[in-house]
Amino acid sequence: MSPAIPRTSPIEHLLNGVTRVGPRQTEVRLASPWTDGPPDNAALQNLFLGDLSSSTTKVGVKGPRAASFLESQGVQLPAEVYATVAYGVEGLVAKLAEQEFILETTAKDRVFDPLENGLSEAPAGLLRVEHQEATFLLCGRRANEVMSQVCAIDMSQVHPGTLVLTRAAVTSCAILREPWPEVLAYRIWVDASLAEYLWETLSTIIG
Amino acid sequence: MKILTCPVNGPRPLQEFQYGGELREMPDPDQANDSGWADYVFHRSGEPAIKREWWYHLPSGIWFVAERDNRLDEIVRTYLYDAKREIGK
Amino acid sequence: MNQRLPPQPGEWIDRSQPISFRFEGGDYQGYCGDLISSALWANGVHMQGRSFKYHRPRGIYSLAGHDANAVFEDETKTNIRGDLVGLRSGMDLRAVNTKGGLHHDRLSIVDRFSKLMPVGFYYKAFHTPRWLFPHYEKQIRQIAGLGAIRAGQTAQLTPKDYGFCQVLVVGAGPSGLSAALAVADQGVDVLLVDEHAHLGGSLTWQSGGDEKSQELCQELVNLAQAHQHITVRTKTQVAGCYADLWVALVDDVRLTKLRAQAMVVASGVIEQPAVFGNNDLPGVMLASAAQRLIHLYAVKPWQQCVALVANSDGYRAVLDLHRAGSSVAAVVDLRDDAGDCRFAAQVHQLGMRVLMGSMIYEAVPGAGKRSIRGAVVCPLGADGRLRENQSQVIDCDGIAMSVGWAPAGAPLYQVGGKFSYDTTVEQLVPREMPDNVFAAGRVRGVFGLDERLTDGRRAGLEVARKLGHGSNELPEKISVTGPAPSHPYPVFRHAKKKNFIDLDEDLHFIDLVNAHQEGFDNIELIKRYSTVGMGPSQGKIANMNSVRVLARLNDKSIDQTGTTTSRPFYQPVSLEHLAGRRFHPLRRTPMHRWHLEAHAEFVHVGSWLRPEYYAVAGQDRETSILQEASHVREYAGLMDVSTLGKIEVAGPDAVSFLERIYTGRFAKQNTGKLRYVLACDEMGVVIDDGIAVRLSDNHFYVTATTSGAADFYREMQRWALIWDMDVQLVDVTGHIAAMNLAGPQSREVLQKLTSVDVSPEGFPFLGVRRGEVAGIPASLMRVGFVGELGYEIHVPAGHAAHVWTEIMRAGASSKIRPFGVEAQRLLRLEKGHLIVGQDTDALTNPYEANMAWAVARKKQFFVGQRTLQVLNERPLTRKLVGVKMAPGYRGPFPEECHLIIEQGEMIGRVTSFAPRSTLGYGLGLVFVHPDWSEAGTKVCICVDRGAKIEAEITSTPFYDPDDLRQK
Amino acid sequence: MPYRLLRFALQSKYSEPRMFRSPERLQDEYDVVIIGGGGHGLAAAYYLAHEHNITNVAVLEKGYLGGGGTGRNTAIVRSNYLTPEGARFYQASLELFQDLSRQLDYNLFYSERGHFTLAHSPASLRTQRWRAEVNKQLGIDSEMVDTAFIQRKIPEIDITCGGHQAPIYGALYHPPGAIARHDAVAWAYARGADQRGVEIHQQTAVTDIEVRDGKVAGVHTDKGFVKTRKVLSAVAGWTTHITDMVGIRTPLVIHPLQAMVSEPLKPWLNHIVVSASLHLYVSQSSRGELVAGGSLDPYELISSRSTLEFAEGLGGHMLDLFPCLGDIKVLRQWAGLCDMTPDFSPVMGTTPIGGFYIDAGWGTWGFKATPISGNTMAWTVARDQDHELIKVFKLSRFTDFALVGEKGAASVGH
Repeated sequence: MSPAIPRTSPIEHLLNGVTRVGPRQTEVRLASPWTDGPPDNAALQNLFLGDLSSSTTKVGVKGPRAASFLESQGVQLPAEVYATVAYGVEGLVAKLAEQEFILETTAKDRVFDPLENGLSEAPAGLLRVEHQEATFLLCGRRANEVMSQVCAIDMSQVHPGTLVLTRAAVTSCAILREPWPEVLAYRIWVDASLAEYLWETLSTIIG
Repeated sequence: MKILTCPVNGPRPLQEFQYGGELREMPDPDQANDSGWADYVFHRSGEPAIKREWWYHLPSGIWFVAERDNRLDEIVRTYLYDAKREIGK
Repeated sequence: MNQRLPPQPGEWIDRSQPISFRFEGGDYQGYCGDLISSALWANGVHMQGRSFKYHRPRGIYSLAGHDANAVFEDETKTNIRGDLVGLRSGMDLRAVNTKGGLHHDRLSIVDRFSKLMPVGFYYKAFHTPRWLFPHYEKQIRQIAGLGAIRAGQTAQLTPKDYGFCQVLVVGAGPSGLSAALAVADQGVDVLLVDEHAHLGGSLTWQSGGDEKSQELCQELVNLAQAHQHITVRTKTQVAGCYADLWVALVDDVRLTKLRAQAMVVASGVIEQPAVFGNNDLPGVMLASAAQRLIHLYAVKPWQQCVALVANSDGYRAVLDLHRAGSSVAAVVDLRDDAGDCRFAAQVHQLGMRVLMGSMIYEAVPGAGKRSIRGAVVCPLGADGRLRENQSQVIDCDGIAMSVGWAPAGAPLYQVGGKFSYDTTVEQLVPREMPDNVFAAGRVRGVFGLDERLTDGRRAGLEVARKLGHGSNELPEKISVTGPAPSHPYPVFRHAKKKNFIDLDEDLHFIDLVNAHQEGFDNIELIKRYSTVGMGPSQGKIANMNSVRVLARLNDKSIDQTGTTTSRPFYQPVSLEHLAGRRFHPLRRTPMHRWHLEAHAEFVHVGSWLRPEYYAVAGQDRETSILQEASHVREYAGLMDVSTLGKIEVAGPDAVSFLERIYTGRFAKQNTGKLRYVLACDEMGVVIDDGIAVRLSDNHFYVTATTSGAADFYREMQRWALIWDMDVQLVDVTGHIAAMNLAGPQSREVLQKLTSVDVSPEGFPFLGVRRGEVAGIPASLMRVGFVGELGYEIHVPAGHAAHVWTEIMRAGASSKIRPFGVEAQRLLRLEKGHLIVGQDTDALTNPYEANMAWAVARKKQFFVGQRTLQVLNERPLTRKLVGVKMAPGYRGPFPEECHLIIEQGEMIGRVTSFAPRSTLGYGLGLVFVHPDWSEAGTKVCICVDRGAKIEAEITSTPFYDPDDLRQK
Repeated sequence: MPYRLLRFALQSKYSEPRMFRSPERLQDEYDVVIIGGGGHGLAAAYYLAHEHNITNVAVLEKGYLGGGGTGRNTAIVRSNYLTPEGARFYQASLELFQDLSRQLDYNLFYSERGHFTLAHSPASLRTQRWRAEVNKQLGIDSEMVDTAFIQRKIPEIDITCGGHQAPIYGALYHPPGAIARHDAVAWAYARGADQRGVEIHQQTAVTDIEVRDGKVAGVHTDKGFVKTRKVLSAVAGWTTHITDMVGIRTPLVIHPLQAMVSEPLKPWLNHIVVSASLHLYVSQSSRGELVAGGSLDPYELISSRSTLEFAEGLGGHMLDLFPCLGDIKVLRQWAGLCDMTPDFSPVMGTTPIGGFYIDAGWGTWGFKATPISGNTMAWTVARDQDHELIKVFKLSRFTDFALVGEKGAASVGH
């Protein structure tokens, strides 16, 4: 059962402004170090780092019955490992392994509640997986310049909508190239305990 | 940096991986005598050759097997471990 | 004296941007685009540095980045290479490695005593008497070394990055340009890199006044720069090539780690010097250096020079010098016949004096060897020897040497390419290469301009085809032809004067002969003994001649003699470039912020930051720690244990899996109960411990130690595969935060925040409950690590800070306090609980650790079991037991890892110790020989400064032996 | 200027003799064949001839003298080991080293610099104290020092290590810690052995070892067969190659160990600095170069290739420790092979095969053991019985579950 109290972003204390990012309406919180107040669209198009951690929630489902369970809940699933499909208003479902999925959506979406209910009964072959990663958003046409300083993968070659499990600044994370036509954007999932480190690193690079 | 191909994640730079040592078949603990058991625990195969090794992809947490020439540092092939298949290889 | 020439076509200097700079106290002018060395030469400064060993004056030699004697320093940087670094406004430079400045270098006297210092002399002196060596070494160290570090400086973070390309073309000369264009025309993306500021390679400085070639150069450069499939990087060196074409590109700002799919190496050749007397003095330089001065920097090399040649490039250089107004007093050609060479023909037409079959015996030094004033020239006899008796002196202030080339083959060597010697060109050429690497142009012995263009195009098409583009029709590979651009042996003995092979290391011909005589007769040994090629330029203009010399000494071919391996880096790379931004990942718990505000002192545990204790103003560390501990004993304390490893184990095989992983049993463990778990490796060594919670029949939740968690989880995953078990494993360490609420008051505190029945009956010791705490779904566990009533509360990381603050608020009335790692270590010590990794070492087995109780006897299998069976047969050699000081003991206390000594024998070691405990006396754990492990035994601990103190072995726990308080 | 140099000035012709001859061909039989012309093999040959009067000895080297670990290590000598067995052994080696230049009349530039092993955590402080305490008991000069002491001795060091990682808590200080000119050690032993009649055969590879009824009978080489009853294998990284010839199983795994060297600098670093958690050890050679190495490469490999990751990592850690070195440049990187054992201790002495002696498991600590391993192995080969100092290092300890506790000091072994 997702609690009423909102999650605290692991980088709460580093944030100030709240803005809405380009094409989507998700609340994205900005880092203070390198911008004051919401950036205009030009800034978004150029280069921009935002935090979605407190405005999104995730849940994972793992086990032989994971797929059937989710489908029974009306969740449409991606076919390939690391592929993603849209979910809810502005969420997504990613396939992490043959028997493992992760769902992310914005907090105000309550679509998880029925899922959680189903999972809380902990039926055999079904394991609810806690997911508390931070979610960052790196976008703008110069995003790849930043990527090329932290990640050994050529992100420009990655198919939009595909999840890449790799390392950024020697830290394991999952990077999703958003399938947005409006702007080049990467969604970065990183372990909550490393969120502050990665955020600070990316911010310094952006300068 | 060398490229290693994870059976699931595809070709990746070596720094995304952790080496897990050579694949070794454990003798039946009840059958093995002490020195036989010690041989399994401590001794390793000798000459440079193409060996079956454990490798772990850190970001995704996947163990797999790489057949690698440990003299030329050339990876012959990589595949996911299958207990049933590996036995007696 | 100003030697700047009127504007030259295609010059690299920008005359609209004059630059003032200082050198050795003098003020000078140069231009943007100048190298430091070219600017100095333009100002008539020929002596630019002193040599490494003899402190002989040195000037420009290659002007191609291989001059290790024109090295400078300023206030912020050292070892600045004059022919690598561009001139910058305001530079205030000094030559490195002088005593008293470049002009009055007191160490120049060393040159006079060189006979005392033959090759390897330092292996044969200074070591007797032994006590004198440190004194000698001090002096030797002072004399050795180039620049001095700048202690005040702080390293910058550089923007190191990753790069990707389909084809990397190394070198933007005619071959490289032609190769790049050929590839790009097939629609393949090319990265074209060149170490120089401008494209064109040798065409930019080796024109010989040939307009056609210069037009061609411009044309190629324009095409390349305009091409949509070509990216150009200038002033970028290929510092090293590594496995799978992982290439280190280095420019002024950054190191780029480039992944290329294929590579064309058109890196050209490096001109090699001739070896004759005083061939090192300012004024003697490679012809290519003189040509670079003229064409790139518009500097007139000399007033009048002698050109020593053995190839057509030499005659071309003569024409360049002539045009630049450096009159050529004579052309000395080592060969008897210049062959069919149009440049030679032009030289003859100009009526210049040409001495065929001759050699320069020595350069005549000017005052202080700071310049030269002539060249002694001798004819060569049929035997190839100098006819010194027929020598003549030709006045000149410069000597240009053009006697041969060596491939700039570093990239090819580093990718595993093999070279062999080709006598048609008298040069090493690549023979074998990886199938995605290609060579073109002079690096493979192809010298003619048209041939290089064709060869480049061929290489381009080959690489394109390799990547599946273009046709299979390939132009035929050009085979190298003569006349040889290199002389097979441009090395001549000199009876008295030094004739240098390696200017970096001040090695002259006789040094190699002597080293060989002493048995260092293969290339690797002679290199190590004489240090040839070990200097800052890594032998780029020394190795080839040394190989030629050694081959002669051994009467072997060049191939039989072999070359030394070419290791990274091509040019020296700064630590700043290598380091980049220096990533240091740090893991923080969700309560980190709270800890900061509560004045926590943090300690690094693995990659985690943990509160060691919470500082109290005006109170020392030890007191604060003791207070935190006592507080837990009396009231309540809250500790952040989020860093513990947390692993979910679910599935039909969960029980049997855990039974194989841990030493204990789980089949009979009840749902909703937790157990202590201990894990060993196959050597029977204790590697980790924690608790296992049974959530349902097939679902467990286990914890692991903070620093061991990652490895332990990985091993679990592997064993699950090997044993082919039906279990799901999930590492939720970072996703779930945990806190330990402990102390007599903890029940009251928790009560206020949860609907879970926390009564002793409703929630007994070792019980586990699910429920909400402060509105957040949580797992609650009754644990006893610190020996008091206590609850471990596990909640989702994103809500942990909230829960933590709520507990602190609810606990205010119960005087709750946070406690850190140190207090916990004390509390557990009082309970006699060991810490894996502190009270155990890399060989400790459970029996030694007094943990036999945790090892299930009757059990089918667990990791380490078979080894433990063997060890269990053996008598114990050590045992972990408690130790305590007499109450009221005053005096020095043992520290952790102090030894227990009996009759001079080391019979034990303190593994944990607390001088102050909540029990009022010092206590700890020790490993001790079994004979001394009986409770009540008095042992003698050797503390700092050798003092011996007495302590008493005792049973554990020290505190609450019957475990009543945690129940 | 010592008088010894005058002779060079006085002689008209350079009269220095060959340091080691290169014999035309192998003889039919030798009393002892030593495989490996590195420091260990040559030292063993020297002591066989010098102390045991066994001179009919051939050293077979497939490459050139000192071309393996001897010429690739970072030349550090110390004896502050964790276990009494280890510390005694290396102390004996250090004492031989201290007088070796004189004994071999060859200046090995043995330079006592003082050796710091930095501790970056309370845990590693404990381990260092453990070592210090054991060392003191054995009369080895070794003690714990605080950060103030470190800062005083090495003013350029940044105790906070840049502030983004664990700082320096203190260090184990070992005043006798030294560096030496590594190649010269091999050459000096080679000359000493040669002078005493030992034959050194370079470019001679062993292709097989003849064993009859459990005893060594001879050695096959690419230059023919030679009879011998005693074979000493001193080939470090190539040991598994040799042991397979006689069918002996070992616990050895081979990892490359990389190092790099900077441009020559005026003297500033007068100590040897080792940091396990920064994977770094560095000293300044008498030529002025900074010689630095890191931790073992992370996977098994019997090849001495270089990697960029190593240079990047070491560069970063150098600057974490010495922020003032930003513009200092690296000239060259290289690698050597380390034959690692599970307990970080060597494998030495007699083996189940009669007349086959092993000197291996040198991991990252081979150079500093050169004199004592040569000395004790010579003793062992001469008497066909394990020398007291090396009994604990017998290969059989891995079948008797009797490992040496050196790994307890789980720090870089340099």
